Amino acid sequence: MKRFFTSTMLAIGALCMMLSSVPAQASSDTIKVGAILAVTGGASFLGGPESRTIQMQVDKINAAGGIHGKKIDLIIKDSGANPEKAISFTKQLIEEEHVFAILGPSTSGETMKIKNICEQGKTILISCGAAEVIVNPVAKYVFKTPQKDSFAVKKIYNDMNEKDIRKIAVLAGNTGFGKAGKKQLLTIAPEFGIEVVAAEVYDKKATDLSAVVAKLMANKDIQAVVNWSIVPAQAIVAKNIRQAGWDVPLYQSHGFGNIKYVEAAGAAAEGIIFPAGRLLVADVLPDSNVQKKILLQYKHDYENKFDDTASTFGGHGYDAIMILAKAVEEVGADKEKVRDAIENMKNFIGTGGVFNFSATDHNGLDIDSFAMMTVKDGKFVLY
Amino acid sequence: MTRRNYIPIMLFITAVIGIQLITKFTGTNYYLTQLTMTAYYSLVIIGLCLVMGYAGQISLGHAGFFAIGGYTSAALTTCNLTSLFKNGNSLVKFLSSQGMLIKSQDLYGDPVLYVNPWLAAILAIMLTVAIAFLIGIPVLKLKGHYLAMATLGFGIIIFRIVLATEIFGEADGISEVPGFTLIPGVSVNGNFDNRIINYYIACGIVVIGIILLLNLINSRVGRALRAIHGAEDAANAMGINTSRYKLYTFVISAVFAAVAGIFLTHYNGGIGPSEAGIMKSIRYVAIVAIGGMANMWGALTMGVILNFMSLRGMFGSYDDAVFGAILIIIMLFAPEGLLRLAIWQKFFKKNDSAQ
Amino acid sequence: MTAELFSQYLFAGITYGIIYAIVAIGFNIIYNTTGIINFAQGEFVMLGGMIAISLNTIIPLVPAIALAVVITMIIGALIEIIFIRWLDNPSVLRMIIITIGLSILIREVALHIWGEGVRSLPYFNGNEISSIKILEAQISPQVLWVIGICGIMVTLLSIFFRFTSLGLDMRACSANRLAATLCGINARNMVTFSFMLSAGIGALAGCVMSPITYTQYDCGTGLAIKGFTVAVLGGLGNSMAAVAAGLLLGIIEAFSIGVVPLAFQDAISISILLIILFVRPNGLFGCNETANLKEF
Amino acid sequence: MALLEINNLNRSFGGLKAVNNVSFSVQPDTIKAVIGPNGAGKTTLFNLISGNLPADNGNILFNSTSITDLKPYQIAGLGISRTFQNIKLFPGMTALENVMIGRHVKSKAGFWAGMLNLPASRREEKSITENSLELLELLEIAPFAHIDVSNLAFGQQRAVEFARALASEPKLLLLDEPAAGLNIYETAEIARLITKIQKKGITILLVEHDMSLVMDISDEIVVLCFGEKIADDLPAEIQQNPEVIQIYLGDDNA
Repeated sequence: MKRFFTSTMLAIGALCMMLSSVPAQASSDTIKVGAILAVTGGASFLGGPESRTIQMQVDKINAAGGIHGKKIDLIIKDSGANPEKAISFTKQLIEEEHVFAILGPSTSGETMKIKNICEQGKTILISCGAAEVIVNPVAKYVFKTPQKDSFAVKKIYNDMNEKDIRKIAVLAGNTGFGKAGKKQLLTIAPEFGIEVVAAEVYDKKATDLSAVVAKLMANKDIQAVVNWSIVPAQAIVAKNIRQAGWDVPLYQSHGFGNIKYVEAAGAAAEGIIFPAGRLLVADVLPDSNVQKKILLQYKHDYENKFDDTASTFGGHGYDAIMILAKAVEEVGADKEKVRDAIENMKNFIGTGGVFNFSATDHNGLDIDSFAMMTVKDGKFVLY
Repeated sequence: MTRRNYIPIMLFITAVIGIQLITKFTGTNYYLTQLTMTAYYSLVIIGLCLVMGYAGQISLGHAGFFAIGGYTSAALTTCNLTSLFKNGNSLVKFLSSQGMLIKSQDLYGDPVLYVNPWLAAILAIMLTVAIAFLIGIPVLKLKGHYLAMATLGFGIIIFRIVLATEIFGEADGISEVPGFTLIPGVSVNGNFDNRIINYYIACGIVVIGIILLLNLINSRVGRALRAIHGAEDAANAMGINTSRYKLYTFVISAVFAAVAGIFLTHYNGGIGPSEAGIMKSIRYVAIVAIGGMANMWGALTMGVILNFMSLRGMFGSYDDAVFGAILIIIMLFAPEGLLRLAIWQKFFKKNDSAQ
Repeated sequence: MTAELFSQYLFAGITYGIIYAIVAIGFNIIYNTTGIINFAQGEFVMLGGMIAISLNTIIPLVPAIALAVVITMIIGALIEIIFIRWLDNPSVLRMIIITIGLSILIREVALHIWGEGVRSLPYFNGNEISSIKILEAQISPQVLWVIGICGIMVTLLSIFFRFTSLGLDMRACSANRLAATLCGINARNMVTFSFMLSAGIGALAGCVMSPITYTQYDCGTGLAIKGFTVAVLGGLGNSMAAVAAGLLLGIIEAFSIGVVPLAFQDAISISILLIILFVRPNGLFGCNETANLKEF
Repeated sequence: MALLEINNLNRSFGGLKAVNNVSFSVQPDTIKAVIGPNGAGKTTLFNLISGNLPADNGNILFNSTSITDLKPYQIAGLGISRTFQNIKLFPGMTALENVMIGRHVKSKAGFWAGMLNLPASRREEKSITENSLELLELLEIAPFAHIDVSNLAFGQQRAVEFARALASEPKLLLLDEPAAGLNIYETAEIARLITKIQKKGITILLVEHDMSLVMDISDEIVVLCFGEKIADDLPAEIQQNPEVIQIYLGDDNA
């Protein structure tokens, strides 16, 4: 009995404390923006750079006096890549904080869980998740900034066709990114007359993949390997392939767009071919490129502010906040108008490419947002 | 005996209603969203409390049972049987004629035909019972670190399976799970306008769960369980079939976890692999330990407070770190559970001499 | 299966296996002196790797590794002194929960210190793509370093426990703590020392494997689970058996790739563990003494 | 017809033959004692009968049915109840609850009945409580019914263990050194108690060191030495048996 009363008192006390802390109502001179990102946990290599980038851009906008005098009030929630937390946070942001829009989440799995909630709550969601299902079929309030994985696949297969590669092996990490990529690779292959003779999925925490590489290598038909992953383990694939003395062409996905992975793979990264946004090669782009200025600016800002190199992942966060800011700047802080503005936005130059949204395309990027790149002397260069 | 149980339950129900009224009058009824989710997690926790506190077994794989419930129900209610129906699949036709399938439309107006959540839930529970029996028979023969490792291993296997199986959505999990219509007009789903009824559904299930468990603890079976915890061979010599009692307790708590999984999945409209992860299992064990092993109310209270704070993102990026720290501090300074602390100190000398 | 593929699998298996074995030995050292399974063992491996990488930016490789091992040993000792030393006869369950808590805490602290990215030490010889041909298989020289250093470590440890007085004292504590205390051995210091030793071993393993596996803030958990699996497979407390069990598990994992999809690899090794636990709960090489089955 | 019949029972630990080819029987409504020096295998024998240890070979018949390969709880269910040499009560539970556990085999409410708190199980629970209180009364420890057993004195704990064993209404009661650690007054008390129990129609098999107690109350005595049976007779005869005397008093010429 005594035990029970102790617990009740404690519970009631704690709850009263929580319930009494009613959040401050949004004042009219700020725009509240929520962000649900996997800052920690299994997808922190995405959520980390994204949250830093978004915070940096918001600080920058606010320092410049905000949008039409309204400052952005950014609320970053760390979901740790847990869908249930993302769901809880979404409801919280929509109902409690009455946010204007939500940026993120970092992964496709989480985005798919909160897609319906945002539709119901009529809140703009600009996802940083990669999978195509996020915007296909199109949901009214849901947008995404990373390029479609089918474009990346097509870019790779185009290159293979040029080299007359017909039989390939596919490796993928067991994340949402790897899963979606593997599916696209398998479905699009016949269009290009390519046959996938082996497909394996490895754990995102894998530490050594020499056994699976040996298995693939034993199959003499394989003319090239495509490794679709966003996790550090993709550097291990490259290493193990080269160590085994196997000199097949190695293709990677746009998930390779972080110079840290190149550093990790070291000499083994040389010659890897992959499609990616032009952020990685910003320095060597011709001056005529429309993106060059913005890419250099972002890269410079990010690298000066944080002890970290800019990656395309952070770029997705950049695009998300900047698209929102642009729309608000155009039509003012009205949810419906801003949604329409984003849907009709044309020629927005972001880090991922040039966005041209439409009612049927809530991603807005075309296949040219990707450029084929390779690694030379430990640096990304255009292929 | 019984009256002693019902007073706290009445107080608990009063608190449940009280909180809803407070949120209503302060205009903060959005708190109910997290409280509803928390209530479902509490169901796992009180079930685990039975296993850990009363039967004296540890289970580091309870998230696995939660996932079995949630994933089975989600997979059955999201697979679209329309094409099978059109092709004249006799099983599908039969189920449909028995009212076990539900027709509706998805967001984009396409027809969907899915398994009735009731049927899905029953199948999920049956599957859980079967797996809990299968795994429980050998596992519960083990003790100490071996038991901990075996249950942890079970959790990892379930995690790996959901992460590598196509029908479970691999890393993405399962999305767009339909609501669970309990009776016409009352549905478990995450719609904003259904919040209050869902809060009461969740709390109602917890109340039922806790009544069942408290009854059990105060019954002949509960006494036998405590006897097993105290001195297993003596209990055996008194005619208690110790392995069967441990097994049944394990199965009951697995069912509690599965029920929580089923309902929370429908409420959230989806489930992801993180629900099956090791960290989740560890959290459940941690909360039971913090509340005090054989203290159902303590575990429930700590479960509500910690899960509520965690789901509201109060710890930010330090969620796991805070959890780890609480775990260590409680286990170092109050191994009997936080809520026993005051009482513990009072009887400190007595306990000391008894040991 | 060609001879080439066979030896390639074999070497992959040995690499996994020896790493698991080292983590398992770390478990065993602490288990023997205290009866505690230190679930934070994997974090020592991570700390060793991370500290060495950070130090290597200012000092050369060998001193960086040596210093990292020493620092990790100090951390190990501090953990024991702060969290474990003063507990009076804690229950197994309590210790499991405390060490799990420690593991979570260390990991989160590491995340906030080193961030979420991967890091690695440079290869000791050659670079990422250099390889040596042995028995038809192409393997990285670092694999030989891992096998060599771990092998030396195992040998030194067995000499230490068999022939040095400190080692004998520690064994006495594990056999009968009370009797050892009565013989004038300071059992508490022995426990602290076992934490240091096991932290040091973990850290060294973390350094030599870092070029192959990379080091990330959360790489410890997976290793701890595999290491514990191996320790149980070999029979808790038996370090030599752990080496055999580690190699066995590593090789089974490597060869299993030829049969089942890679995605189920972990599920398979854990299933093996469960089967062994059900059939031979004292491990593959354990004797039938039920004394090891500590109760809660 | 013997109530308990033990035929050629063997059990060894490693090379040590703890129970070596032992046979004897216990007649209904009698008190039989097993005596022997330390390490004679008395407790092992008890553990074999109650099923806590499996026998290597030989068999044990209870009421003419074999109980050799049964589990302890099954044997308890058939009507054999026991106490332990170093008292094994359930810590953290009251004296009453401990006795109620003893009533386990005489009641049947299962998991469903327990969870739903069915009227039948409530009635059962009530009768268990009453029955157990009566037993506490009988053993004169009713005042301590609601005290945690770990806070009771040694003699009281022993009485609780007795009550617990009796609660299952056994046909055969195995008492493992009931007088161990008791002073002479308490021992006399225990002796009185044992005869009282026997009068209620319960057969008793006991292991005991205290010779005066054994000689006082037993109807028959079995003597074990190094696992072997060396005598099985009436108390008066045992007192005269030269072999037994040699074991207990030692061989002066050795």
